[in-house]
Amino acid sequence: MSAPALSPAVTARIRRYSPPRRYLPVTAAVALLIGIFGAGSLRYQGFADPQVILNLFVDNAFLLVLGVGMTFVILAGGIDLSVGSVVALSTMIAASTLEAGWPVAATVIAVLVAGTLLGTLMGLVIHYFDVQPFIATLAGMFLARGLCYLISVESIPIRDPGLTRFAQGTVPLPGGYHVTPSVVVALVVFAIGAWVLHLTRFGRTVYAVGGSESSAHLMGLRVALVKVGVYTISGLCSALAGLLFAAYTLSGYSLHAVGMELDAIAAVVIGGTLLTGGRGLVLGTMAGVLLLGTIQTFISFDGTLSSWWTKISIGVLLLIFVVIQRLLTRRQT
Amino acid sequence: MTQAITPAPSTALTPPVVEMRGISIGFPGVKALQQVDFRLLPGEIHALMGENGAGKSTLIKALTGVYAIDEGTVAVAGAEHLFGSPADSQAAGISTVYQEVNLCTNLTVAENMLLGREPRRFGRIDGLAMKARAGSILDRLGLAIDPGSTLADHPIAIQQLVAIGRALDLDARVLILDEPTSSLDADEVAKLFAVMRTLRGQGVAILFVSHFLDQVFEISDRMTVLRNGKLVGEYPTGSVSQLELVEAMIGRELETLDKLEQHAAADVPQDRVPLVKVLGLSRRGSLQAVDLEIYDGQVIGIAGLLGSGRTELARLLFGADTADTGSIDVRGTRRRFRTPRNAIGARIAFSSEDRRAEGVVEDLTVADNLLLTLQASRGWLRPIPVRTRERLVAEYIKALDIRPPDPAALMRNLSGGNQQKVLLARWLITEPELLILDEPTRGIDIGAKTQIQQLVAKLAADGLSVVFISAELEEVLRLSHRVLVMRDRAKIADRPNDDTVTVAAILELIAAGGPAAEGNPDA
Amino acid sequence: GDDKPESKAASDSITMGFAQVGAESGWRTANTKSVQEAAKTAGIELKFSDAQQKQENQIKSIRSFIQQKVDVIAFSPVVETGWDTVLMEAKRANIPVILTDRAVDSKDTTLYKSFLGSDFVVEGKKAGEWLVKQGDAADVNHDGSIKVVELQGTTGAAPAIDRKEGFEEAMKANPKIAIAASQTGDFTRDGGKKVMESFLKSQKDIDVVFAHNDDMGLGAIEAIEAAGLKPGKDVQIITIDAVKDGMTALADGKINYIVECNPLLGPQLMGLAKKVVAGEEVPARVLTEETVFDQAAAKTALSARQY
Amino acid sequence: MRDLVRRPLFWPVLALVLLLALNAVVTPAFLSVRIQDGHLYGSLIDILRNSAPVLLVALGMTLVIATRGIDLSVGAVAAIAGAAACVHIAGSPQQAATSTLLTAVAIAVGVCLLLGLWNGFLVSVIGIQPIIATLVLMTAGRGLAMLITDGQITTVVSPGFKVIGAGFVATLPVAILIALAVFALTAVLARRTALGLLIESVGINPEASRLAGIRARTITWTVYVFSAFCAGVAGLMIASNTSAADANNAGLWIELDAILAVVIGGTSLAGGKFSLTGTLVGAMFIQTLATTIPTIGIPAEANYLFKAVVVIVVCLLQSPKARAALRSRRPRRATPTVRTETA
Ligand SMILES: Nc1ncnc2c1ncn2[C@@H]1O[C@H](COP(=O)(O)OP(=O)(O)OP(=O)(O)O)[C@@H](O)[C@H]1O
Ligand SMILES: Nc1ncnc2c1ncn2[C@@H]1O[C@H](COP(=O)(O)OP(=O)(O)OP(=O)(O)O)[C@@H](O)[C@H]1O
Ligand SMILES: [Mg+2]
Ligand SMILES: [Mg+2]
Repeated sequence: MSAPALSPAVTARIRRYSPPRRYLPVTAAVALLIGIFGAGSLRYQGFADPQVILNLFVDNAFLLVLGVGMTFVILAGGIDLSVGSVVALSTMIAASTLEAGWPVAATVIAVLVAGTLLGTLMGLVIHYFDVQPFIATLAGMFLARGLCYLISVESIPIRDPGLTRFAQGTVPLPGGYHVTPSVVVALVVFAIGAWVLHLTRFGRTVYAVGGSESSAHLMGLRVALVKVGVYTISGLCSALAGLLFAAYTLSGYSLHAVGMELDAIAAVVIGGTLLTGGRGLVLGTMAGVLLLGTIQTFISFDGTLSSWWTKISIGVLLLIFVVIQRLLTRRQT
Repeated sequence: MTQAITPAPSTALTPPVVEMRGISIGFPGVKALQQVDFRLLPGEIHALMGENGAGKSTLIKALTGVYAIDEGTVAVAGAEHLFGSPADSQAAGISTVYQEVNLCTNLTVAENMLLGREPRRFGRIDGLAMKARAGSILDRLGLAIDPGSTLADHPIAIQQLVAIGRALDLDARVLILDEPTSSLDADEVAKLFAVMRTLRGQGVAILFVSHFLDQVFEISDRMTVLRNGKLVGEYPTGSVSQLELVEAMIGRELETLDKLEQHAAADVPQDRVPLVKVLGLSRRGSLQAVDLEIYDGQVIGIAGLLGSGRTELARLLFGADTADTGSIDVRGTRRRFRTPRNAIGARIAFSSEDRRAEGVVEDLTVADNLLLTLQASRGWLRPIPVRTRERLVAEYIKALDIRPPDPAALMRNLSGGNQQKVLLARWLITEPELLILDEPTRGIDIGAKTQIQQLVAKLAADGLSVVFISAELEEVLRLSHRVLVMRDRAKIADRPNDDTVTVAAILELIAAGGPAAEGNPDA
Repeated sequence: GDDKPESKAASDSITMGFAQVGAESGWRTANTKSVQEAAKTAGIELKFSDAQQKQENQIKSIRSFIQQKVDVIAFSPVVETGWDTVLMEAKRANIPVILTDRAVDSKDTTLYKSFLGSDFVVEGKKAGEWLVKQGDAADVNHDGSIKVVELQGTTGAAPAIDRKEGFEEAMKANPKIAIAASQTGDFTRDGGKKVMESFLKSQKDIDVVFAHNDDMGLGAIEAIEAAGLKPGKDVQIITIDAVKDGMTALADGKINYIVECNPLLGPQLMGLAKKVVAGEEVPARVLTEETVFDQAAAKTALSARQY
Repeated sequence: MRDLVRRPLFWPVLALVLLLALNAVVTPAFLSVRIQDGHLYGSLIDILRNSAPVLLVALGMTLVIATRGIDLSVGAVAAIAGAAACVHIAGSPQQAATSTLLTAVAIAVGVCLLLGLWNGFLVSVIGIQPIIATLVLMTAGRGLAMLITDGQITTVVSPGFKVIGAGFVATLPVAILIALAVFALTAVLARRTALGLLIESVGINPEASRLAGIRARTITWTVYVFSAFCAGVAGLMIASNTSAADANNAGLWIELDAILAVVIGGTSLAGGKFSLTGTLVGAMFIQTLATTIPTIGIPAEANYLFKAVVVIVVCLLQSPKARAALRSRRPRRATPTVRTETA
């Protein structure tokens, strides 16, 4: 049953094609981001500086990587609460192995393998034993945090020249601006994530499983591969984000990244991905990460808020984002 | 047991492509299949027949690896197989459309048809090729929809066709269609049959389940009949009459179908206040202004093709969607239906065409499902007393012959037809004055269908008004006092169901003025 | 908020960026208040940012301070490690940095001008020394050994580690003293109470509670009272911080000894900042003025406490 | 025996019993309960009393989860309740007076109901995903609590207030009595009226429920209000327990414990069927676990590991699939390989 030559009706249909509604939330998030930046520039001097935007990437590279992994998981209808702890564990492994004199390459491999393994393990438990993702990954979260403490309860500095150079290096951009190598890594991860999710069969299956797991199963899709796969990817991304975080803070610490899983989840959802799965884009996650970063930038440019007003403002800004987005994407029909 | 018909001698010319022997499957409390044998030959269309709950879908799921088999063997092309999952059976060349449309409504039409087999270029999915391939499948089915549109935006009938499209795209040697025609209209069915015949010509073995006997006799070569999970027999289609087949299915004589009295159309007392009077009801993009009057005890049949706006009209009447313009008067008082609750308060009931998404509450029991609406209208503070509960549940399980007759059974474990009966009962329990039935007989076996039709007639005779929507024109005509014909989301005719109104006349009406299914007034 | 745009009209007005850890305890909010008020009095424009206990947030705000070209940056690091990169950026931008309350663990001491704060190890040591000095008076139940249970701060936090270390070091002077159990109470009253409850049941004859802060000590008091014992008498309690509630309990005889950890760093910080901006030399380590309180001292000091 | 093992609550209860047994072995006095000063005293009583806040929050959470939602804001709401009550008491001229206590409790509960209305509004009217809608309050709520207390831990001297969390009535801890009363109230509301059925229906298939005439929106809204109410009462308990409002730490991460309790009790996060008894067992289990760690002397460094292992084991034991895999290597039974969910 191969496809015959295109009939006129088919070509007409292709031409009639218009971007479906599912791009709407992302569009809304991006529009909001632009709007908020406009507002910030009007209000605070120095806010409009392109370096401020670049710093959003510099300061949130790890969150972007984390968000990409989380996007896979959420799109497939799951959730991964372990990512924050895995970031902390990764910094601990990195710092302690480097302290023990391992070469950077070996450290990187060790961290990535550990994160990926943990992710796979959770995926296996979730798929084959039917344990709810929330619980399996919550256990993963405790486990990773516990392992951190076993390695050391104190923070460990990273003094390895290789990693230090990576951390403190800059990638100059025209106009005297710069980003860090971490940003490049994050953008590469982002691009790969977008490719896999939007342009490969694996990616399509992720959406299908998120839309309806039973349908995907009955359609003969490889549900097991996808369900275990997304947690593996998320584990890998968390480990990578952990490395970036280790570079960002040049240290390993058991208490790093407490609650970062919520940031990652929030970024993904603000970016328009449905928490129930099946709908969303990686680009949205980037918009979500940048939106969260912008809130922080906003507040630190203000500089007059006391601790509690900071928290309240974060909540209020978050609210404004989601409400506006919700209103923009409310079904027209 | 004496059979009216003798099974055909099992001298098949060609070796069967699928051979199942001694299949047994049990669910907690139900023996769904007992020692069933089944053969499917290459190049034949084989109908699997049986009442609701006879075990047809279970047999299909046993064959395709959805359920593990307790006992028995499955051989495909001579080699024994035990499929662990639908993916395995697909890999062995079996392509299946399951009864409850199993697609991902969050994805596009094209994606749904090609998931797992997307055309690729340089390792990436080739979007254009995908759309083209999907488009050509849609063309084969004569479906004029955008392959890039989201599946959720299409009514259930379109979704069913898309599911069939997906199965066609698989280059399979066995094609299984579990009630593919249940929500299709005559036109769509004809197109599907044409495709099926072509495939048969190419040597594909097709397993086909349908409750429409006419369709079965039109398309199938042989048939296998199941009853209560047991094999009754295997027959060449030509060798049995419809009546004999029905008796084989239900194990007794059928109360004849055409005993329903013809309704005199003229007995509507025009001077009385109508129960429901609708003026200019419309909704942007879905329905153009419709006027309608419904009197007590009247059955209004609505005829039309796929997407003609029948469901939309019903939803507006029920407040499931809100109308942009128009008014609804119930017994002379103006009502505004913002939510279904308003309509329920006005004693209007609505049984949706999309049983799975809008009807059943899968994880609740049959009893809870039965009483849901009654409970909702009583309010949470006044639970139905246990005794009343038990009485109502027992009464309606019996009245509608719901099987298994176990109030504590989970709704998700009922066969499709029995779920439909539960939903009907859910509404009848609330004693409505107007009952809107959108495709109530979809997926219902011939015995049950008769029961439901008789029920409608009886309810109408008792003074209940009914709006009856069905893809089966014969059914509409048999039951209604008035017939409303819709096309392109507008009412095009509204006339008493007298002798001049025939299936042919309605089809003509719909056809007049160009191709009905294509037109899209606000595209 | 105050939406006056940042103006550098008066070239002599100093802008300070202050990156606080968070508002995780009463001690911390007192510290924040002190900084904010001192800035006002000293005529320094304060850009305040709250990191909510996250190092990455603190790095971000320091980076944003650099972007905003403040004159001086002060911060209490969430952790000791990992500040080199951003401090280097500050150095490149010629913005001096002052650490408050907690140190950073960096080989390059030119990255900051001064560190103003107390020494947690010393605090622990002071607590231990007092216990040693008590001698057999601390053996409340006269069984010949002094059994201590320790309520640790948040696992891995610098004050928890250092106070434990200092205490254990001082404790060695008396072999009769032994820590029988040590658990984290997360620096909170509730945590202190719950851990103490289980200590009281799993350990017999507890003589002394050493709590890493007042709040856990106050929680322990509740637990001890609920068990029908008298805090301060049947079980002795040593804590660190000297916040108002702790001092009140001390004056009431429910706590036996408190080592002060002074949060009022504001005035000292502003003084340092002015000097640093003016280019004057400042000492690399400035200790906060701190004392210790026993029950008698608490009664007199209590009326004058402002936090 | 087989039937017993198949009971949904068998494994959580068994895990709870094992945990208690472990404690009893390590600390012989663990199981002893004696009367001291006219009230019951002992580790078991402590566990019960300390589990009261989690149980309360988990009760509200159970209903929220049953409607396919989740409420992350409970910890912050608890903090606000404690803050509001303590600030009112601390600011009143007669701290110890009963009228002060009553108004304080009324204020706290009132505020919480408002916060619940707010959450419910965001979820059911605006249509924001529950996790994000409640994340807003989770973040801002602690700020509000600190705003109320001005960032300080507010200590109160009110014997009446202390009773809520740490007092005794007829030898029994008041906290337990309150939690059990709310439990009983919830159970009656859910199972003696039709509320439970309607909630489950909305959680399983919201659209079908709406078409069946259920006020899906109102129900969703109500469960968030109820959840906030429970969180508020829990917050009062937490504050009363130490006679102080700690805006930062009161109820910190209690949402995770509560969700864990709900899930261990057998309620699925996918919504629908819920079990209040399960939640009760789950809450007990979590508190016993928390008590066990210091009692058996696990070093602070390892307590997360211990928790992780226990949670994994309990969840695996509960999973029918895992049990089937453990029991035998026979081919699968004729069960659908995946649950069919409504689109
Ligand atoms: N997953 C399940 N668990 C328990 N019982 C089931 C399950 N699936 C089907 N059954 C029961 O098995 C019997 C056969 O059902 P099946 O779906 O095969 O019927 P069917 O012939 O396809 O009917 P219909 O025409 O209504 O689709 C019915 O009694 C049904 O209630
Ligand atoms: N052939 C088609 N091509 C494009 N759109 C269609 C087609 N058929 C149905 N639709 C969609 O159906 C919607 C209206 O359908 P509605 O469900 O009201 O019709 P219906 O007459 O009840 O059909 P059904 O037989 O599915 O119940 C339209 O908005 C349109 O999107
Ligand atoms: Mg079937
Ligand atoms: Mg329809």
